[in-house]
Amino acid sequence: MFNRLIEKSRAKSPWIYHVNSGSCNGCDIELVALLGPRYDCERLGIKLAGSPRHADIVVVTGPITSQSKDRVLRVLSQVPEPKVVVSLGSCPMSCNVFKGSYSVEGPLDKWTHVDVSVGGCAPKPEAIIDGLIKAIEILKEKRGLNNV
Amino acid sequence: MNGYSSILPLMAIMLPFLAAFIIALTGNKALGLKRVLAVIFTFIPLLAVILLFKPIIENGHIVSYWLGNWVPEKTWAIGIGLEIDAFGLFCGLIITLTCFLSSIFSIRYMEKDNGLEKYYTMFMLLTASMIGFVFTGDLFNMYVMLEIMTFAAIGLTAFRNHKYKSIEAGFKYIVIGSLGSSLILLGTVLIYAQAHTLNIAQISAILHGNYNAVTIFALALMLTGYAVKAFLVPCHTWPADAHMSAPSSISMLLSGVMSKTGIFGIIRILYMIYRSKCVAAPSMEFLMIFWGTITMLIGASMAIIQTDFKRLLAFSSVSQIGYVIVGFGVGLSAKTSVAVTGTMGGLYHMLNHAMFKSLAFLCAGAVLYRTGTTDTTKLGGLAKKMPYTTVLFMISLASIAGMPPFNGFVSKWLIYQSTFEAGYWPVTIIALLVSVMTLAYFIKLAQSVFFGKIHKEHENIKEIPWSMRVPMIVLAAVCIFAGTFWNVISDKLIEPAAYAIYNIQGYIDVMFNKGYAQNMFNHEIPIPKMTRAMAGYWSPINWLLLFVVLIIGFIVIASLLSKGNKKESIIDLSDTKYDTFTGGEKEYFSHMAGNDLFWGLKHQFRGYFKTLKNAHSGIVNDYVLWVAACAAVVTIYLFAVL
Amino acid sequence: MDILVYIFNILIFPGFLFCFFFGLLLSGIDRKLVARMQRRIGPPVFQPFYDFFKLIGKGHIIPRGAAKKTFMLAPIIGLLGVVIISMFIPIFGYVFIPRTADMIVILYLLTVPAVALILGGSSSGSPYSGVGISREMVTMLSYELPLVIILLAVGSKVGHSLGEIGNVTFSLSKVAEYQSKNGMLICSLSMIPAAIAFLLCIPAEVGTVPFDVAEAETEICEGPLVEYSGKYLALYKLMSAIKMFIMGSLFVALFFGGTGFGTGIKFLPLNTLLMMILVIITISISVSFLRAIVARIKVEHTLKFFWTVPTALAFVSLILTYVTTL
Amino acid sequence: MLLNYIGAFLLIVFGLYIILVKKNLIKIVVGMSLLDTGINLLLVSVGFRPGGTAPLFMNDLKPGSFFVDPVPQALTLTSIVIGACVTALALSLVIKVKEHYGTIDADKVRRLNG
Repeated sequence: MFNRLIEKSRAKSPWIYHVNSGSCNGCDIELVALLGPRYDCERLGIKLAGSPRHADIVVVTGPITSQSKDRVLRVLSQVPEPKVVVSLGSCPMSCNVFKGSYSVEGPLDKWTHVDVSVGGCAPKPEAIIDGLIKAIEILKEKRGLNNV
Repeated sequence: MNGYSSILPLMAIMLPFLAAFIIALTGNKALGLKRVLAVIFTFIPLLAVILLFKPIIENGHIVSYWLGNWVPEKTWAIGIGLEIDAFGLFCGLIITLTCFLSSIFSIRYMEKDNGLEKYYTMFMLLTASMIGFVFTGDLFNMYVMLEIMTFAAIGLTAFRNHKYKSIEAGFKYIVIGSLGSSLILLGTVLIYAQAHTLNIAQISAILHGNYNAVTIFALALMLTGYAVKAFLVPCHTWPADAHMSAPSSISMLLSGVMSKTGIFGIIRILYMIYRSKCVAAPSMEFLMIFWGTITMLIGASMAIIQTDFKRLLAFSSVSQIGYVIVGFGVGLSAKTSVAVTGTMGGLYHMLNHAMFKSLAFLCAGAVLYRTGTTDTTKLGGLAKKMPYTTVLFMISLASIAGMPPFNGFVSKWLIYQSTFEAGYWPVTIIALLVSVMTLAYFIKLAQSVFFGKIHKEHENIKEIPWSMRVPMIVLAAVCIFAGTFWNVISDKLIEPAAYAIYNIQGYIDVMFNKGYAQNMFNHEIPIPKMTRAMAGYWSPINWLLLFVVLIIGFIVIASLLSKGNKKESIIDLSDTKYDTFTGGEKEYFSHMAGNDLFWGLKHQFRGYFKTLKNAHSGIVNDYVLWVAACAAVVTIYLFAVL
Repeated sequence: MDILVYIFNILIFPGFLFCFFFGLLLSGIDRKLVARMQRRIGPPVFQPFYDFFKLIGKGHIIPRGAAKKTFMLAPIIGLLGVVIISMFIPIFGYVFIPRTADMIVILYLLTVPAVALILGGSSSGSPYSGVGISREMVTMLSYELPLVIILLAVGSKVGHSLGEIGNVTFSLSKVAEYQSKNGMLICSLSMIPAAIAFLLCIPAEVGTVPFDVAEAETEICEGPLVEYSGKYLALYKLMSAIKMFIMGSLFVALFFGGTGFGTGIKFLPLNTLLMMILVIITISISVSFLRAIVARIKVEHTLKFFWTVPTALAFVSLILTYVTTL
Repeated sequence: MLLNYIGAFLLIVFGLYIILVKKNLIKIVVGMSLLDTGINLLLVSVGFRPGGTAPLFMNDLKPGSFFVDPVPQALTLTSIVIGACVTALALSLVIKVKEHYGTIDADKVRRLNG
């Protein structure tokens, strides 16, 4: 019974942690817009957590610069299981206009497993919500306590 | 009265003295034997005190003994008398217990030092003189014992004389300490000039109704003198230096017990010698409460800005002594039920302070023993290496901050209750605030010494040996016991002691013959009814049950929740997963310690803290000026009101 | 039989389970209210329950630098601390554990969760939590002063008319008894400043927005909680939710004491319902409303604020009490 | 007799003055010693009775003669011993201070402050 309760709760309360790995802040602003009255993603139980230890979903924005690569990976490793990694915007997907730069270390999925990618530069809030709901679906999949 | 009970106090005093001489005479041979000797000869007084429990606490007797059988001639004391009432026994219990534990702690703690025979000589002298101080019934004998105590304490403070701080602290201590002793001696002389006797019981009988300017001057001098010993503000400057630089096994005695001897002196003066002037006198009540409040506030404020472990604890002692003095100040109230609550609070806090502050000092000693420093800015993360010490320190933290169900709560509560019932509600507010400040500086210690990141050079330290852990565990056990079973402590110790403080008639009659006191006082001396019924709504048994049930409930729920979660994978601690989160940066050494904490508080009151810091200039002349000024102010106040 | 009632009290009704449900519900209501005040839809009312159970089921990481035992024990101690307080607060005169309801005990017990938070943060070994505990401690120092004076004001108001020793009582049940005879304390003029000051203290005690500088998630990554995850974090969240309920019910006990439907266990369910409604109103005024309109203030400003405005208000109350009884 | 009391008072005041004002540690010790001496003088003076003889039981004790109070004399003896101890200990500490600090100026021996 507890397991079912926990599984149900997991889908209802995804806390997100936002990592900026060299973004132009466009996606960050869109992400913040989600929390405002217009899109209000708190109705889905989404909350911006302050520490990766609290998070279920890690949202990464920006191409992975060589400065930020180690740090992003470290933060990702510090999130307790079960976790879902969402790449937000075109940059973590394909490096976007920064592709080929000497300081960009390629897309995020080169370094770690990415569950959901939301395209766009910057993605519309509706798209982000859609992506987060997909992430919640994946979070549901990682069921049970045994995955802990 | 049994035959043996009258010889016990003499034994308790003389045997440690004897041991001191034996150790001194035999030089630095057989040090191992001397350690054992010290333990044995501090255990014997403890045993003697425990044996005295039956006649004094249970049967309600007051044990007296005339040295050399110089019994009073025509009800005039000519010899030196020992007299132990329940209050003396209570102090004696604190002293002997603490000394015994300290001697056990010293075995390993002092092993790296040389000149140990001197250490043990002075240690035994300190023990014996403290016991002698509280057991004696003679005013001059009190002074002599106090001087021996001061010498031994100074010698022990300066024992590690290869460190500059020990020497400086020793010098400051001897100047201020001997000034205090001089004041006491002066007071004693003036009292002798009036009463022509030195027996406390007789003085209090004779002085009754015969107070004049000289005796009041003597009261002021002795009050200030004992205030130096009990380090009340502004005579609180030496303990910070001395406690910091003495070996921890001695700091424990200095702060836990020697301050109590100062308080013992103050109590004997106020409640016995100047009984009819001080008890139920609102002006004296105000003086003591005011003095205690200032002491607790300034001690706590100074403690917040310290960075040295032991120096912080020393200022904390100053602050806690303030609580005790406030308690006894309320004890002078005219409302008897309030007065009894206050006295009991003061007594209880004396016991508690001796226990938890000794424990904290031993923790500091343990840290010093393993790391070689007590500077909080250079320490950190010891919890992983010294788990026992950490737990014991946490117990002392909880006790001193007054977390229920630890002992600090009970005594502080009695003091709060007595202050607001006596009508001193601003004191209640300050006392509660100081309690939070106490918590704050202990949290600071916990954070900077035991938690956080460990320094590179301390990575290989080990837990302290068992012989050092045992005394600490005993102290911690007493802390918990005194908090949860306060009915027992109150019945067996506090109430008899509080009764004894007020029972001046019995004290006088035992020394002379029955009816002597009534004859001198012309009336029956009232003793307030001792009852702890008025002391609050606290019932720890209830509380304990609550706690146990909750813990069981919690365990049940936790086990339900963690069902199926038993699978433990192998943890690779070098994984970045276990890094401390620092915004994704690589883990590096970063530790909040010492004065990094409480910035908001220190910033907002920077003027106040800066003034205080500058006032403690470290110049010995200034400190003497403070004591002298204090004596002057007390004298003027007493002449104005009495 | 007594012991069974006792255990029932501790584990079910005013104790653990009731606190659990009502505390989390209260914090859900608070979140919903704030969202509505900001014209958002807001999370469902049961959102804190989801959060709690999710965290219980989530994995936890104990960092390498942490002192493991303290790290794990601190949230449990804090939780026990708040649950114990719930039994000392009378519901309109009905006290669950007789002769233990004393304001000073509650004042001290209220520091237990804060200390648990501090110890937990301290033991986690993170510099962020170091900053956090420093701020938490300063916040604690700042709200403690007005809180003491408020309790003293209430105590002397009641003590004067009951003729206690020293004209002060610190017994909560006597406060309730007085109110059932003489009407609510909030209705008397001299107590209104104290009530306002208490309402200002609640956010600081609970750690919500204007005074949540210790747990500021945007600056210091939730301060003391930064390294906590999984079930330990859940316990902390539960603790602060229960603390909110405790502060609300303390307010009700102090200022709305005599309004219940009679006294005694007979009307207990109704009384409890009324109490719950009053607590919800209190919290929505003092926590939610303030949270929705005010931004976070700095720690030294917290200290300055509490030692000026609420302290002055509480003092006004205290002085008014003395003046009216003269 | 008045002279004794005045002398004792002056000694005490001078001793205190020296401790308060002089910055040289040795002078401070001298001041302490002076203070002690003043108190000892006072102590002896307290027990003095005009016309009294030394408190010794001897065969040629004249009838009608009386002793000065012997107790203060015993006390003074103790007090002198203690005073000597204080001075000795303090001076030895001053030597050590000089070793560690290189100075005996009280204004410079203040590493433990605040």
